[in-house]
Amino acid sequence: MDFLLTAEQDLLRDSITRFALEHGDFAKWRRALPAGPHNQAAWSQMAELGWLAIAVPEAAGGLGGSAVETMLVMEGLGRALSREPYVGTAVIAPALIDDPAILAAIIAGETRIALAVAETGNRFNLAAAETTATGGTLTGTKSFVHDGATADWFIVSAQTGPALTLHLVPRDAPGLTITPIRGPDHRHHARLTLANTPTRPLQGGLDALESAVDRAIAAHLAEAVGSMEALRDMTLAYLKTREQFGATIGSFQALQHRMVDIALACEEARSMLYFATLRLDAPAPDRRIAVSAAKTRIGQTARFVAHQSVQLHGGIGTSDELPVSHHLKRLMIIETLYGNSDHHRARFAAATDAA
Amino acid sequence: MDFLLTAEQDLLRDSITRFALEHGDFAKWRRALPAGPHNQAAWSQMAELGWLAIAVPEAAGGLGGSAVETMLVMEGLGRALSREPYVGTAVIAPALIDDPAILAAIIAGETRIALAVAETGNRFNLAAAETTATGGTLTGTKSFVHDGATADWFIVSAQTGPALTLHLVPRDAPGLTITPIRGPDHRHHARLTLANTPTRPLQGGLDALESAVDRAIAAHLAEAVGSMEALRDMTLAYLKTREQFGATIGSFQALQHRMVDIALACEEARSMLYFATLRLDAPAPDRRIAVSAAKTRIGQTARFVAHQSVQLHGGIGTSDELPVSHHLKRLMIIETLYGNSDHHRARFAAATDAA
Amino acid sequence: MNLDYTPDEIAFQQRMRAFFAANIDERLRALVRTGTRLEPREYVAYQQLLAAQGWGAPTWPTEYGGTGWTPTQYYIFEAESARADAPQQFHQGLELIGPVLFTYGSDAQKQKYLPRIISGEDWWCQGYSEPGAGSDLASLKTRAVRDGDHYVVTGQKIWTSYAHAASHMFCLVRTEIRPRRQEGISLLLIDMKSPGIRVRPILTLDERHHVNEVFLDEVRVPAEDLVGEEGKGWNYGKVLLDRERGLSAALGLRLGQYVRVVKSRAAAVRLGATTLLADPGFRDKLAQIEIEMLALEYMGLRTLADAVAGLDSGPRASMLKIRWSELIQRITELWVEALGYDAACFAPLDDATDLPADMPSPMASYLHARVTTIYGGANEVQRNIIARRSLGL
Amino acid sequence: MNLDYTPDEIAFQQRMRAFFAANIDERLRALVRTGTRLEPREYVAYQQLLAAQGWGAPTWPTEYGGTGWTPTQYYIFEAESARADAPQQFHQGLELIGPVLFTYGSDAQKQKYLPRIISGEDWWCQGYSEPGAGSDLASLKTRAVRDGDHYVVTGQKIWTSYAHAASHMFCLVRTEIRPRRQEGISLLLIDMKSPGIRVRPILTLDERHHVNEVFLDEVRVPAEDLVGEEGKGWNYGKVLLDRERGLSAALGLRLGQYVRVVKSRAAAVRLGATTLLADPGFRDKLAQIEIEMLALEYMGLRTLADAVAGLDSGPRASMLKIRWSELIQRITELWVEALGYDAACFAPLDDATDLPADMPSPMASYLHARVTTIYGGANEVQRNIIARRSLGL
Repeated sequence: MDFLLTAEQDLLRDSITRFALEHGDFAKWRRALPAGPHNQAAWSQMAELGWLAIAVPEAAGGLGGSAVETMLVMEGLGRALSREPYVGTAVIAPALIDDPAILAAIIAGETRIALAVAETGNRFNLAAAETTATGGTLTGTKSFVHDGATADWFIVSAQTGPALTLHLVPRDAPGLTITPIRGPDHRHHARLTLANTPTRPLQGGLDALESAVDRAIAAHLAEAVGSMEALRDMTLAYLKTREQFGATIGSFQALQHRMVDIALACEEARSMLYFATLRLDAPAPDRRIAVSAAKTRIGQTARFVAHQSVQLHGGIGTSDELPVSHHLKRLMIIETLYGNSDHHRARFAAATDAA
Repeated sequence: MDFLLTAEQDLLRDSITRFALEHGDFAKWRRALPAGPHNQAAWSQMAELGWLAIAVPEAAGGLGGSAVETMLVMEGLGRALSREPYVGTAVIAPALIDDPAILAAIIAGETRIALAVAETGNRFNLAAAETTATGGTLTGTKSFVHDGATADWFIVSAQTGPALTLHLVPRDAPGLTITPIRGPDHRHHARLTLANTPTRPLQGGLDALESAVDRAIAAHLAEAVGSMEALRDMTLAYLKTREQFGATIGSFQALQHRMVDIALACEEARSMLYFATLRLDAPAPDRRIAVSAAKTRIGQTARFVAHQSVQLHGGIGTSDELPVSHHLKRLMIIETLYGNSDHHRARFAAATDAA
Repeated sequence: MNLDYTPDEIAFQQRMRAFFAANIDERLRALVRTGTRLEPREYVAYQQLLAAQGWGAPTWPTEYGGTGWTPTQYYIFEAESARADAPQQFHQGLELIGPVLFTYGSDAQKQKYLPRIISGEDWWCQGYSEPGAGSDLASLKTRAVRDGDHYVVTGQKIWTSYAHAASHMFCLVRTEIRPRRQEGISLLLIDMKSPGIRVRPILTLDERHHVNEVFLDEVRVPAEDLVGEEGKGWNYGKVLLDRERGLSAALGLRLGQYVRVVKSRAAAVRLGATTLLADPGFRDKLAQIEIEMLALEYMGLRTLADAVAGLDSGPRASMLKIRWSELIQRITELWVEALGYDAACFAPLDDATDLPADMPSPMASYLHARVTTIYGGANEVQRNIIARRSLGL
Repeated sequence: MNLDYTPDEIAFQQRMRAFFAANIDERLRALVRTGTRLEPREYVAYQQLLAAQGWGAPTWPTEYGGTGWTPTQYYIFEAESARADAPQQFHQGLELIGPVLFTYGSDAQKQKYLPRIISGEDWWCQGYSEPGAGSDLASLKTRAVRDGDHYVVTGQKIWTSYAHAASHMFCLVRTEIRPRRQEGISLLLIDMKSPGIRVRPILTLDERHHVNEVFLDEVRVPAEDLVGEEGKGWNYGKVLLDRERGLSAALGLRLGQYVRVVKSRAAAVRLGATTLLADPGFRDKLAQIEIEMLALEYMGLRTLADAVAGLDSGPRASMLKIRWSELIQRITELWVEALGYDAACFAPLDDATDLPADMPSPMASYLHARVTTIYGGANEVQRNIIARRSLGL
């Protein structure tokens, strides 16, 4: 039992740190917002560095890496507020797609893929799709597709008789309408309408989907922890420099204790992140317990850290001109993604009671 | 709309303050514990002062007072950690009993009465009794009777066919077994077993019981507020005198803010107390909303105030030798009595949704 | 003790209820209900509507054009306004500078400025906070130097609400350096069209523009626009703060609108065969907030009763501010939670139409609510004040 | 990164599991499960059981009679002990003074005292806190004056656990008044049978007797029972604290027993046609605590891994203490809540028999848990320490 990185993982982390420094400059980030969600140079660089190949099996030309490597990448992207569609493309897609051409395109940074499972009628329940797949076509509405506005492919869940089935739909498929939406996180999400859209069925069903989504959750939790630690660091630095009443505000005990609770929340979150990440390959019941416990607790601690970071920054924390509030907004989206804390606490309880 | 006391109520409050000063000395209180729960001198004095007659109708020789007077008495008793069975005898009994002889005995301080409604199978649900009344006798078990060990009469709820009925049972009734229990509040409660115990039916049913229990709840909430404010005052005084690290501990900002939150909790609790007390005569739906909202919030704030008062006192707060922990224990019993905060939040929601 | 209004107050209540029912259109109601901040022109139109009734200044004495209402009447007015989803009046002229002017201002200032606040012709903004002077307002650095019959003002203000729409600013400036920082501060009335004023918008986290930085570069202010005495501005400022808190009895009244909107939204969210509103966990969280709002309402009523009886409310106004801000944060947070993925819909791209009807109100309201524990004296500062003034710590 | 034990560790775990299964009887399990504090004789019996296996001092080096286990082995031992509802060893001799003696003690002290700690023959209590020196331990006033080959000790200690059962006390005393209050403090080993020692019981809020006041009136202590150097006692004390926190990786392991007992109790509470455990609101609260316990467990594992790797854990030990104490308070509170009215049954009167079987464990455990955020450095002090040492505030 240890939490040490291998030499290769250490190198990966260093490279992510450099990448985040290069692309994470906040002023540059903010200037780039009107140009859309993606930074093609960054995405190509990620391909070159092999990050898009981590979760692709070696047999398909990928690195066959572990969840730990994905975690390291996502921490860096979270810290830098990256808006690249890494999880959909490089975590979910390789878990559900085995088409060598598409996997090769993922590795090369030539395609972006989004998962379309959310519907108005199912809230966070993956098993209940009202979209139907019959006679080789899909019909239904997906109410929220993360990073969906710019995806080249969609992985769509649908009901085929009693079974949940998965389907691959290209962006230009007949009968597919994409309604793009900008999130508070400045990412470009989408709603989809499918009307007799031809489908290309994928192999797995609900089990495969749930497993892929658990991997996606763990990846987003790493993003959240990166974001929380960025907030912690900038808030601590602010407490040490901002002066009021003739002293740095970090000299006031009430704020010191709040800062300690922020640091403590980050420690809890990181501990839960390791728990979830290192249990992704465990049997489904154990995986559910770990992932849902982590999703719950990281959601709660992230909320606390983000709210208190804004509060401790005071007025300036509520402006659009500092990264603080942008981390808050991204963390609120991650909190909702694939089920909020309440949803996952209930999933945890059910999995625990069944164990 | 005002929260002012009448001249008579002002006098009543003064007299309660004097009474509490006289009987509330903690060292004396603690020395008296081995002698049992009651102070006969105090009880007689309460009778002489007319407090036991407040809720008895004028027609029956009582004062026909309002819930405000009951509230004033209970605040004082709460502050002084009084263990007299005021609520069962002087609040619940006059609401459910119309026998002139018993009412006269209540006024004279010659009888003590307890309400027996709790059962193992009904948790906090007044409407669901497993005790049955058939053929003029009662059979069943009451799992907790507040102040029951020393009561002369019990008001017992039972099922008669589809209806909930109320019955008066004297202490020495055949088939009645009283198992006395000491609470952490040093009061003497009881469990009752009734085996073919002859019954003397009372007039009202579930509606009357619910109304009487709401009055009892409001009275205990007044007791709780008295107790909370006593904790607030002794904790504030302690912060101003106790020195650590070369300063009074009240000079530390984190403790100051905690103390502010204690004071704020007391303000909320008192506001809710007025809400519940002044709505006792409203139509049942409004009364339920007010009483259950107050029971919920006062339960929560009481817990906070009691826990933090112990915490701010440090080691000495955890000893049996200071009133702090005794207030905590009494407040925990009040929190449970007639339904805890969770129960009443659900009752509040149901009443609100029905309104 | 009783919770009843007098017959006169009931008649007043009915009159207000009828007024709001007749005069607030559904478009405005919907804006208020969804927590949208109004545009200046909407505030002005609403102010004119009230002024036409003679209710332009509900808390002012009649001699200055106010209603002369009792605190209870004002409370009823606010309660009926909230009940009807009517907006709140923009308060900076009415509550923050108007009362200072009728208390400390010169006759000329009263005659010139007060009527135009009531009529909505003038729009006042508050020039208090500075980049280095937030919670610690007394450390403000904007300087005003006397030059003949003018003051020459140079400095920088920040978080100035609606400075871009304002005709005037009441502004704390330093006219003298004194060892006690609260001394040497003066209160000036500044015409926003004066040369040397530059307003820079600051977007807040909800991506809206309502606060600004205001740069003052040798702005010449006539000496007759000094309020009261030079160097005594801090005291007038404190009166403002006290008065702001005096209005706090009515603070909680507006929270009910969020409960209504959260309930209706949650009732529309399907959860298998049931709805989110019927989910015990969600209902519990909402009921908890409803109960705490009742506590706030009754704390407010006690404060109101003290105001009526002329009693000191102690720290209750600061406590109301603390609890109100915490509750508005929690209810808007629950609103966002109710929406699930729809909360992520913040802005349409292209010419999208098939989007949630309430986009982006819940998320914007939630984000904007983060400000409430910071402005008007951050909650940490409120706790300091209560500890010192009321608890003697 | 991995969460797996090595094959050797798995073998060790199986050995421990078999031992606890075979050697802890149901009566003792039941006491532990219900959170009952053990009597001294029960602690001693358990210590003798472990000592007979050679496991009397699981964290000590072999040269002093310890097991020489790795931190992971110790963690496994504790985990299996908790899993089997076995008690914890009484730690004041084993963890608070033993390590000081084998680090700083004289050879004579090591030979005299260490074996008798392991065997359970000696029982040590900790003489640190005083009425005026709680969180601020450095302000202690108990004086020791050198008189020939003795120290003469006069003063008062408080909150001394099991002083009434102890054979010895390790005691911080002031041997010199110095401007820096941490200097001039010495550590003495005191025989509790010495003339001049009086022990007064203090009942705690759970109505149990385990802490005491200890009055020392000119108690003569042989100079050979001074540990290390005169005036340097504060430093040894800090080592004790550091070590106490070093054990914190295993802190959370014992909380699982409360989850098990709360679940079984709540499953027995009828709620109409269902049970309290099946009530969504109750299950949510319990699940929330279970999840936070997992966070504590994994924070502990990270601390353990750092200990194995010889890395500094930063403030994580203080954080573990904070979270552990908060969680034990919440789980015992939920236990009391589960009981409903039965929680009010605290003591039988007369010869009552028909009473809840677990009376008064839940209430007593809940009440006793209030102490955990106060002792061993109140949580407020822990936060001060983290702010200063780790965050640089």
